[in-house]
Amino acid sequence: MELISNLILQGVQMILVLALAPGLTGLVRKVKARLMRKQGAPVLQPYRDLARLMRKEVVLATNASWLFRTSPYMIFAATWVAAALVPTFATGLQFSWTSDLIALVALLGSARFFLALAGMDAGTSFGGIGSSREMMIGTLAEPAMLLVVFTVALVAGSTQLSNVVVYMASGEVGIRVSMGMALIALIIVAVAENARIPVDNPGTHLEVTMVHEAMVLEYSGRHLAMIELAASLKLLLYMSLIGCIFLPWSIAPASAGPSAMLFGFASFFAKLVAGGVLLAVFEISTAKMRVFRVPDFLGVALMLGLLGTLLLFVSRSL
Amino acid sequence: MTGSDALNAVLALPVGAAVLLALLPGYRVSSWINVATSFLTLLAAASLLVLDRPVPGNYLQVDDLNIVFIVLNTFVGFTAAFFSASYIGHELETGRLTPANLRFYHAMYQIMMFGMNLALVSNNIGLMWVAVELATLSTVLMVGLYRTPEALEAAWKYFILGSVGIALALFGTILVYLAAQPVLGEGTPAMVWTNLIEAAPQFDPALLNVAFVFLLVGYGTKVGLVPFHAWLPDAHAEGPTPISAVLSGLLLNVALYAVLRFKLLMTANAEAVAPGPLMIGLGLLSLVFAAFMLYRRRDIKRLFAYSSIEHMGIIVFAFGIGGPLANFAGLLHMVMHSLTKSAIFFAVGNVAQIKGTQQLSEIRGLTQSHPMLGWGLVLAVLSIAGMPPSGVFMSEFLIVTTSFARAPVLALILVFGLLLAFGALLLRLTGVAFGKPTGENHPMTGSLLPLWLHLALIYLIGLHMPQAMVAWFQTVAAILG
Amino acid sequence: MQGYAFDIAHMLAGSLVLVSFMMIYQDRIYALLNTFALQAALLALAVAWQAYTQNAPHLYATAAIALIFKAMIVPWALHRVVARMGIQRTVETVTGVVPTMLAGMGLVALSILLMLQLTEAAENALAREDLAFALSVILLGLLMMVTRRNAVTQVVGFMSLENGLILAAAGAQGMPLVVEISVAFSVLIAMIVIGVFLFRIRERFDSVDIEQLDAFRGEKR
Amino acid sequence: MIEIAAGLALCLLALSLAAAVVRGLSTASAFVYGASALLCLVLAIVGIWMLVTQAAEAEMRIPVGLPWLGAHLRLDALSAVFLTLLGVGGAAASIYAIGYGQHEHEPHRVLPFYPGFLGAMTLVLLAADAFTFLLSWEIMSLLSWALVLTNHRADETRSAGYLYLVMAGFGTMVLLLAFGLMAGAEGGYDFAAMREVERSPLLAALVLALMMVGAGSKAGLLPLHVWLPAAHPAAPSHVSALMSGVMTKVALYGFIRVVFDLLGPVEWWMSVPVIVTGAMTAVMGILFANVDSDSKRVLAYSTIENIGVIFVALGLALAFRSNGMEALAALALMAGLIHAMNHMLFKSLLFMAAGAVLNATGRRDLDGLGGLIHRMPKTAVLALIGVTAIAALPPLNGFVSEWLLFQAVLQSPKLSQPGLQFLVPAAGGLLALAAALAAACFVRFYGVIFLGRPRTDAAREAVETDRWSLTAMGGLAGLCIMAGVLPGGLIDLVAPATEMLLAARLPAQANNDWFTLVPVAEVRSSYSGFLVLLFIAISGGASAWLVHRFASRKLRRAPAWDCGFPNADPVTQYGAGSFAQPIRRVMALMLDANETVVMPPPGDMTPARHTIRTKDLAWSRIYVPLIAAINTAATRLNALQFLTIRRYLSLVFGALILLLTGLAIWN
Repeated sequence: MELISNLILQGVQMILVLALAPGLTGLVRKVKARLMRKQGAPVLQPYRDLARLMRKEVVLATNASWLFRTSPYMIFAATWVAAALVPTFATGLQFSWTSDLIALVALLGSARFFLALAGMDAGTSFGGIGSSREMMIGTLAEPAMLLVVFTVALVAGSTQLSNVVVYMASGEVGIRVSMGMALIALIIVAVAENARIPVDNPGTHLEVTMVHEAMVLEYSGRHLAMIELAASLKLLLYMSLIGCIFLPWSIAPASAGPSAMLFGFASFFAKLVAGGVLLAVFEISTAKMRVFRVPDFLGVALMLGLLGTLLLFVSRSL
Repeated sequence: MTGSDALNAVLALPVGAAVLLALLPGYRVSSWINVATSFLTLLAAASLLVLDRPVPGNYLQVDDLNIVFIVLNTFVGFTAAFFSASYIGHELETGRLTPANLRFYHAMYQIMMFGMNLALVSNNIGLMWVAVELATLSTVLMVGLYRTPEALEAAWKYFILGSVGIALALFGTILVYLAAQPVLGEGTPAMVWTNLIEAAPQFDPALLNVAFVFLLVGYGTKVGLVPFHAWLPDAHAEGPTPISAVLSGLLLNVALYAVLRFKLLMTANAEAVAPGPLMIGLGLLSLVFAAFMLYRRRDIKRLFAYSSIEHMGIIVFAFGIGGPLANFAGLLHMVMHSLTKSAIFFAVGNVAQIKGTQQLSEIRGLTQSHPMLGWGLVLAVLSIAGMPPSGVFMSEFLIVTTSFARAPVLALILVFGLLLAFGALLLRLTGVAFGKPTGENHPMTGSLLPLWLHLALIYLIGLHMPQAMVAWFQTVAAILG
Repeated sequence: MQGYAFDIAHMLAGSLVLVSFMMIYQDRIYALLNTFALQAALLALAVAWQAYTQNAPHLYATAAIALIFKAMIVPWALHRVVARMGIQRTVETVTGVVPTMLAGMGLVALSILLMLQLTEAAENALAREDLAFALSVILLGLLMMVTRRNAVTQVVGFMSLENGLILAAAGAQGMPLVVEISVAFSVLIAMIVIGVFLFRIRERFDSVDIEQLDAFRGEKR
Repeated sequence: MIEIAAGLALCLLALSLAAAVVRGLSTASAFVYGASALLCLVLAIVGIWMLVTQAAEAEMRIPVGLPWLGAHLRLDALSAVFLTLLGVGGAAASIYAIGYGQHEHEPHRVLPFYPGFLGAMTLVLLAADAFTFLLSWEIMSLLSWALVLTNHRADETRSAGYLYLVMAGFGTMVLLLAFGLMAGAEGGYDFAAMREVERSPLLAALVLALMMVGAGSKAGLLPLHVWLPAAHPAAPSHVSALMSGVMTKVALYGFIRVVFDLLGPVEWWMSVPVIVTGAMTAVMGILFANVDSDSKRVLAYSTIENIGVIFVALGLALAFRSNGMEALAALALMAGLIHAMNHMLFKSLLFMAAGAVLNATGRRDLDGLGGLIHRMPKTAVLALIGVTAIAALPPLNGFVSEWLLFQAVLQSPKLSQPGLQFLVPAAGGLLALAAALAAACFVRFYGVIFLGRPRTDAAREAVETDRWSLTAMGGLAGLCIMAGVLPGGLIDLVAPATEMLLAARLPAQANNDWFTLVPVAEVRSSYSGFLVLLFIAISGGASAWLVHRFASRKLRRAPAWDCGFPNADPVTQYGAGSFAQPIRRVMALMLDANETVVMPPPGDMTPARHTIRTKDLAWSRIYVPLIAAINTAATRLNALQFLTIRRYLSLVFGALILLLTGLAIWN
């Protein structure tokens, strides 16, 4: 019985993230547009875009191989699995022990890996630009992310997200400098990983500074839809990750009743909206960087992550 | 046949053959007589292993120490003679030598063998000195055999430096006699090894010290220790190749044997200066210096001549360190060096014959053009460089491990020198053995049999040393202290 | 008798050292050869005296060889070589005569220092004093070989060295093989002289200059 | 068991001799490789059998080697782990070579050395005395040197071979010193005797340092790695696979055997250099892999990275052990051992793939390849598995070991020394950097070789490789997946080794639900490669099915869009150099990278030139000065060859006077 309810919970979570992800992207776009005194597309526009792309025929580059065609599904699947493992409104999901934080980072790494490969498959110069820059960014973002994970795991004594959340919510943590640093580092990583300004501009084409868009330039139709969906899922994943680690309140424990669940859900929704708005504000108020300034930006995250980890020992030994 | 018969045979056979060879005109017959005599000498020497040893007299003796040297000496003497028989005819054809030269060569070969055998079996420091001088002078003549300006130059250098060495060794010998004379009385008994060793503790240590310095410098010149080595590379490079093999494989050992004998004398006297540090110093100097010199060599025979200096350095170092392991290793290394270096010279002789040059830069890709010769050379050079499964690896293993535990700094210098030499030898080997074959391609007349025979022995000893040999080496190592 | 014998032996050995110094001092080849002949003659005298005191008749043979071969034949032959080959008549030195002399003093001091360390044994006294002088002669001979450039002077240096050896050997009481050794050395010297003559080694042992050496050995620096 | 293992090693050595005899026959190649494969398989079975049955350690002695000692051979759990590794790697390489060997121009330069190389490595693993160990070690070096020289006509091969053997000689010398220290002056060369000796911390530290240099030079530890990227690629590809996949592991075995088994307890600070060197090696190795443009050299540099990772694990194990935390030490050691095993699998696979490409196109330069996924589809799939594994991506095996290692890193707060507490997370950060760089490196590797359009005719006309090669690669790829999805079995298999060395082991993993890995406790961390694979397969498959079923399945081929500037010339694609550009710029300092652009003036029709130069800092800062110093010394000393006789006499005279004066003073 418990197993079934847990399975249902897990299923709900998976559907939930999938359903909310395009909305979050739409929300960010909308807020950005409004902040720029533009009307902006409706928040639900991404859903429509996806539906339209799904229906369209795929135009495949002559040279594209099977890898190009399967990659969107693999990328989507990896991201989705990752997103499904982050506690959103409840902890103790049935399969949360499948992979911990480290595996989560690596799962996203897998998605990136296949996306970069797909970028190179068509044999165009733009694809290569995108892939090489994406891998460079990943090279710096991934260790920064892992250092954040270290900090968190060292504080919580576990890399298991559910346990981390429980620990963080317990109030034993207090306010720590390390955690603050980890938070800033994680935000920087999230900005970079999700191809947001100032690292990348999700709204441009035909610009030599683009990264993500250059990689997916040859994609069309349902393939593009899967990739876009995966990108939205990734954004949501990072939001919920920041939410569940740094704002762990009101996430329902596994055995909680429906009301707690509902409350958890509501607070999750609120966190997403807040995060989306903040992201939009951040994006509006900064300018896109040159590609070779990005390492400095990510270097800050790397340093903060490391400092956070090291400070942990200092504060402990005090 | 008794032991003393065998001993006499070891000495008489070469003398008789030398007379015979000096009289015979045809070089073909001579060369095989040379081989046969060398073989018989080897048999006689080997029989010393099993026969009862003759009682040490005033002049001759056979004991545990020198029997190692005698058997090795006659063995390499035989294989070198065999190689020479297949090789030297070619020199006649190319006009480098005349039949009269060859007659002289064969006679001298046996005289040289006689000199070395005599030096090894002598029980008398005076006789040993005379014998070493005889061997040196006969090799001087062999080195100058080709009568080219280079050969004469080399022979002359050898002669002058050798003479000074002889003179200094003689002075050392006189001093030893003077040290022994108050204890052992006047006359011959005071020059006999067996007496000297027994009475050594009562000798005047100061006199022994001075004597040892002179003996070390004098015989060390023959061993080729730096800085007394100058004659060696040129003498090896310019003489006939079989003689280079004999020089490297045997003559150096004979001189080394002399040094070892006197080292025994020194250690027997508690108050005399310990010979170890001196030998260690000279050994390391030789090793490192020769290793550096290897890098700039352009002549293949001179290259391996310097390698001989290097190995003599290692051996002298090992004996200087002393102790059962290091002495065992030193003995083993000496035997291995003789076998390997002479094998290398057998190969080099063929190479020089094929390519018509000794210039390293003109020899390329031997494993491609002459697989048996090329790979033989590769194996031999790798063996001398201390690569397994040759016995050199075993001896270097023992020397390095035991000396590092006892004298770390010295072992580090040793290792530095070994590596330096390894790098240089390998650099040249890579050029010579691999790559696209270039240069001339004359027919090869020299036999490869001695080369591969030596290699087989080296590997056999490296992998599975016969029990008898082990026991025998251990006894000698114990004697050497 | 003993003291008397000692004094004479001592005087003769000492005069050998003195003559060695004289040889270093010479700057004319002919004069050098004459001085060497003098040293050889002195050696013959010293050996003969040893033969007399030690009652060892075989040493007379050594004395005779020294007198006839080294004091007469070899100097004469070298005179001829110098004359025939038109060798420069002056002695070419590496360093000046005075530094060489000073170095020689040092060598003599070193020899005496080494030999004084021998334990004082009465029966050995003779040998001990003799040894110090012999060692001096040997070292001075070597010094001459390395500081003189002419081949002939180097031969003379080697022979002087060998004189020291014979002196030591003769001084060692009852040493066997002395005659044989002196004969062997005579042969050696003869070979050297013949070599000088045959190989036309004009000025130096190493007549060939360095550039030629390169060509000779097929090796470049 | 030990008899069988020793027999197999001797059979392999004998096979070498046989190969030298039959090398002329046309079937020699198939015979030698086939026999090697069989022997290796048996070897692997022996290893696994030993581990599974947890049989007792066995010793034997054969009368070879040091006469009074003989060759001691011993089979214990640690040997068995590495025997398994060797057996699997050797068998795969041999099977691959049955096909690959048909293309060899000069089989007689490979066949006589190949089985012996395997046999020598086996003997290293079995050796139980210093002499036998070093003897087999050196024979292993020697035979692999001969194999490197297969293509001896190329200048660079010869210089690679030279560098290799000199470095190998150096390593052996250093090992000699290490064993000399452990054996003592009396020569207790038997491992059993070495175990008994009590050593002072200083002595132990010295041995450890020497082992790091000696074994590290063979494994490719910075800065002793310079030979590796030259020598591994120069050999035929199956030999490269063996050298990178197996021989470096044999070097690791040597390190583990001495440091964990023979040396006895070590102080905590001794683990610091191991961790630091390992982390630096990992980062620098993969950085060089990122900028190199030769397919096999990229793989060789990546080997250096992986060795660094393993050394970090070993250093961690030392740190935990010195603090008395055997269980955590077992976790770190296990991470190292598993990573060694995994690296053998995927690196061999990738070298074989690179070899297949080399055979099909004759090219190793990345910029001459491209688009091979169309021409060599099977190789491409197998290589994809390889790169995914080596990039440490879940659910494949590379990730498992990386994950275990991070788990060990995260236990660092338990260490009681502040120095280590600081160091270990920093090293963890470097490892993360290395892992991310590895992903970038292998995107480039795979993307430039297999994806895009062919850059040369050779790549355009490539054909799929032969069946034997595919079989071998397929087997390795299968094992990569197995080890990634069901890591518990592998861990349980290796566990006896940690138990033997540390008297502690990870909890048995075989009975966990869903093949989950729980190294310490479920509260702390867990990972199930099986479920990750299952979820990805289900969600990916389901979404694809749904999309195709309910949305659209129409598809049309058209020229690439490329932002409206499609260019027919494949050269416009991103190549090896351009792909590496961002990382090269970012890490320019560490690579000593130098770009020069020569731009012709306007109107000039000559092409602009862009040249990139990266330098191995270790080479230019350590080796070049060293070589220059040796050369200078050699040149200076060489003057002594050309002195006059008088000067030589002066030397003799000077030495004599020196000795006499010394004597006078001494008295």
